[in-house]
Amino acid sequence: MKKALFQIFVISSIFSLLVAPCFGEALQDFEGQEGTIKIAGGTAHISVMKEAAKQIMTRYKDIVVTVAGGGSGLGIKQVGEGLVDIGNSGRKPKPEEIEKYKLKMFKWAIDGVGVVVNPANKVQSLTKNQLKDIFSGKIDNWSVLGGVKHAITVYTRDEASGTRAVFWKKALDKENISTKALFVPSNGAMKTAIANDPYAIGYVSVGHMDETVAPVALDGVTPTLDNVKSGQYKIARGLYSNTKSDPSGLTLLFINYLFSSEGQKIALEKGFIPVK
Amino acid sequence: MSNTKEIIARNVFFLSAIASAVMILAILVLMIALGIPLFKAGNFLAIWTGPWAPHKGLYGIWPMISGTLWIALLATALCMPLSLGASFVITSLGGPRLRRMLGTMVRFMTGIPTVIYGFVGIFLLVPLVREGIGGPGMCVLTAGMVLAILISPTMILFVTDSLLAVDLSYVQAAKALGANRVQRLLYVMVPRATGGMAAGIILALGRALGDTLIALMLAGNAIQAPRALLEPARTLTAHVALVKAADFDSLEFRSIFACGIVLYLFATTATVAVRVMLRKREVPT
Amino acid sequence: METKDKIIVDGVSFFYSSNRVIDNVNAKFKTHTLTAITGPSGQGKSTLLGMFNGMWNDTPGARCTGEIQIRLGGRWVSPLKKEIPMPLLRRKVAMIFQEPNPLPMSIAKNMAFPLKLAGIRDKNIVQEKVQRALEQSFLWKEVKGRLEESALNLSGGQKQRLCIARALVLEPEILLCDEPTSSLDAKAAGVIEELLVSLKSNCTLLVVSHYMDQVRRIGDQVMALEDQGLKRI
Amino acid sequence: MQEVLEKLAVFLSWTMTLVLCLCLSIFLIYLLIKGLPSFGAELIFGKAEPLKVLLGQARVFDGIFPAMVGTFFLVLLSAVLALPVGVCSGIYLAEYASPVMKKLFGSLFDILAGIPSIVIGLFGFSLSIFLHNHFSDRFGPCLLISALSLAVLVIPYIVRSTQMSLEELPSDIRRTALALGATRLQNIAYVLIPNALSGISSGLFLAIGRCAEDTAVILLTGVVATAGVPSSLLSQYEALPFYIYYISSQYSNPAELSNGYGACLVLLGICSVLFMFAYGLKKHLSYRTLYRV
Repeated sequence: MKKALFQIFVISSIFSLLVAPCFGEALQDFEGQEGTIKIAGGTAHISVMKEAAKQIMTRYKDIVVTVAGGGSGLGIKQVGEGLVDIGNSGRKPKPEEIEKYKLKMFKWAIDGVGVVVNPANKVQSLTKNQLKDIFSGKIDNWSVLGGVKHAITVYTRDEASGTRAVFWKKALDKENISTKALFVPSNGAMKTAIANDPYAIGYVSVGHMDETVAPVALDGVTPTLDNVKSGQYKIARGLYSNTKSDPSGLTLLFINYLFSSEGQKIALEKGFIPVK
Repeated sequence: MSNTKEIIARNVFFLSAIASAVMILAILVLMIALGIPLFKAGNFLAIWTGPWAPHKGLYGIWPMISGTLWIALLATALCMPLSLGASFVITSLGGPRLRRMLGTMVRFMTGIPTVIYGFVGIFLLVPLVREGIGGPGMCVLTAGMVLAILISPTMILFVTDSLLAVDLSYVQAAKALGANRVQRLLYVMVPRATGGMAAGIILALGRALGDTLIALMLAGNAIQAPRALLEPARTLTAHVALVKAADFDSLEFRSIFACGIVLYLFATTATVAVRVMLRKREVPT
Repeated sequence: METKDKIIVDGVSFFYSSNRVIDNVNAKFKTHTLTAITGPSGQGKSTLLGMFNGMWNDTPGARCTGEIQIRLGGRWVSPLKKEIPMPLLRRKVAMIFQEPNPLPMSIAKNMAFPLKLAGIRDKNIVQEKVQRALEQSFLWKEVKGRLEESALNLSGGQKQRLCIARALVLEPEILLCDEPTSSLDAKAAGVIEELLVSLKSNCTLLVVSHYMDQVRRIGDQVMALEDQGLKRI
Repeated sequence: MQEVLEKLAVFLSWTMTLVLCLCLSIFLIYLLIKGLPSFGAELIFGKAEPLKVLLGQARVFDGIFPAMVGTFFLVLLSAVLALPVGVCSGIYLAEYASPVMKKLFGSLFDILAGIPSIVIGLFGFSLSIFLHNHFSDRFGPCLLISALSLAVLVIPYIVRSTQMSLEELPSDIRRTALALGATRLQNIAYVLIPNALSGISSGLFLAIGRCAEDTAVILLTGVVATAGVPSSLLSQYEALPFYIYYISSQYSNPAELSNGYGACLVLLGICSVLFMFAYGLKKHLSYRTLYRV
């Protein structure tokens, strides 16, 4: 058994040497490392984190990367308490959080937060005031907005969500969200919920948008990657990976990987705007 | 020599029992201890009766208590006719083969994982309710219906057992007096099994109160106290599952211990009620 | 034959919960005799037997008053006062039940079981003791070739003889028999009767039975438990 | 009038039974239709080669293998933790406890059995935070904490099944060894426990089934969406029921959703086999273990 493993090791090392040039340098830095990287927090980040984890774990069998959601609040808190190595957040950590936990922030991509509805919905453009009225419950039927005659189902996120924090501040100007709003626990869940409910409205990370949901233009500006990049679409935010004081070891390698050309490529593929 | 062994064994057994029992108290004590910052922070009463609006500093769990009661009571109400009907068929009305088949079916149902009920609920029932009845689909009604099916084996097994536990001599006596199967069931078995049947209903209610996944997946988790069946609601259990993501030191997070305490009390009340009812049954009438 | 007293029962009453089952029983049983105890059912014959080997000592709700003295190995002990650990007492005061109760294992294992409990594991000793006990109970010839078979395959009479043999393997001084033949047919019962009588040379026997003729046939002394009291007849 | 009532009762009973059967059939048929197409090696191993995965040479990213392994370890660990404590407590209650103690402990275990699993999960979560803050940074929600919490969840089942199967042994069996000079402990070890084994194991099967299906406890105590095969007791892990929950709320493409249905079938298969085993061993005892009478 051991011998077989050794052979496989030798063969795979030779193989990896041969194909090494195809991989970026950052990934190669993991060579010979072992251990676990625990990641939790922002749910917008998950697709990128999972892909990065997959790249690393496929190549290096002694490294385990665990990825959990929970929301930005949880990410900041858990990394601060030392429960995880990297805590992601879809908002900038507050100054008191940074001070309390001695956080180091790494912003590796830009993202927007956009309103989405089911693709079957005819209403795909709203003004900011209409949006506020929908979320506060003042407008509660699509027919008011020229859509079908059916009650609007508002979906929102919990307090720990960075996406909610950004949306609430920049899109709703901190106005009330109706208590009748349905709660979903992540960006992924928001997208799934909207895709399955023809009368739904919600908000999701621009990186998560795909053909299963329809983006809603806000005051005439559609939330797309390009519009976020050009600055035309204002509800934008950074995607942060935070560590407690300066990262080291595997954690540092992982952060480096996110900023490497490959990591940035993953971010782009997953629908975000790389910082580099 | 063997005497010391005996004593050691006895103590091991005793300590195991003590250890498992201490768990129960430890759970309650821990929750109260961790909930203290919340109780101290503001109006004690407001925690139980106030609204949930964390950004305004309001951490009341009344919407969740109300949501829990709505969903659990609805589920129990829907489950009762189903379970009583099935129990009657299993104990008296059905033929021997049908009884056996139904018995197997009910036992099979006890083994169906909750999360699978939730999964099928989301993709099958939610759209049906949304299109057929209206509302957001994820609501008290949907969760209540699925929960009713989930708790039905509990109620059926328990009620069936209570009916079959009725002294056979009474049933024989009624038979000799010319009572048919239905009459024996309705006038002999049911009146003598009321205690056990009530206990079964409460037990099922207890399970409904304590279930997490169905409400979390199907009730929409809105933070208002529901006022109609088609409105979304959040249960205490779902609240715990959702808010565990919050900051540990925040009062928001502490509120889940208040939920835990309420759930603990609900469950204990149900358990005690069941025991009291069963004790009543033991007394010959 | 010795005629020394083996068991002395002095003013014993037995209560279960608040019911008096046995009231003020006095009796003496002599060494190497067979005392047959009879009486209507439900009068506590089995209960009485169980008091000699402490079967009731751990039963919640059961309570004895009075005194029982048993002479074991030349020393008087009292089972009610727990002067001796119950397992030790029961190894010397063996008991046979109405229903033969071999354990679900082989004949050999059943026979060796009491020795295992007593901590005797030497194979040669075990074998020797097992064979002797089986011979004493008229069973050796029938089972010597099938010791590894399950004891549950034996006939009713054989099972009961196995149980007697199993009790004898510890060389008890007293053998308590609770209706030992009532679950058997007449022929098997006859064998058991004969066996019990033959055991007088090894132990003192107390046999509870509700068959009057059987009682007369085998008993050196016959007693009846009636109206909660024990009378000699 | 009375006759009409009787007829009505019969009619309603049959209707309700029919409704129940119908609900269950729709549920199962729907699950089968949606789940069967995804059934196969790819459901479990994704695009990786099964043999390599089993030898630990390849990792699975798009199959349910890590979740299955996680659930397996979780269940195994919980059973190992709960079994000795549960059986010992059951023995104490059946063989040693005085009637007062029996009543006292009986009520306590009934209460424990009724506590919602999320509350026990919350307990486990708080415990892990406590350990983290006061003992070692290495603690946190993890496999061990989950297994511990699940053990607390199922201990009442094992206690009850042990206690009941010992108590229902006929006095014949109970006194056989005692009359042969067995000590109490010998009687328990050599005669009572072997004879009560089927009851105890039916309780164990129920407990394992419960561990395998519970989602609320692990939700709070360390299950995550991506972790691979767990490498140690202190690592986070994946589990089947959580996978199903996760997929239900955030599948990103039809293939993932279809995997979710497949996972449902796998979990349903595992749990119903375990429960049916339990009922097969001791039907009535299992009822009472689950729902007490």
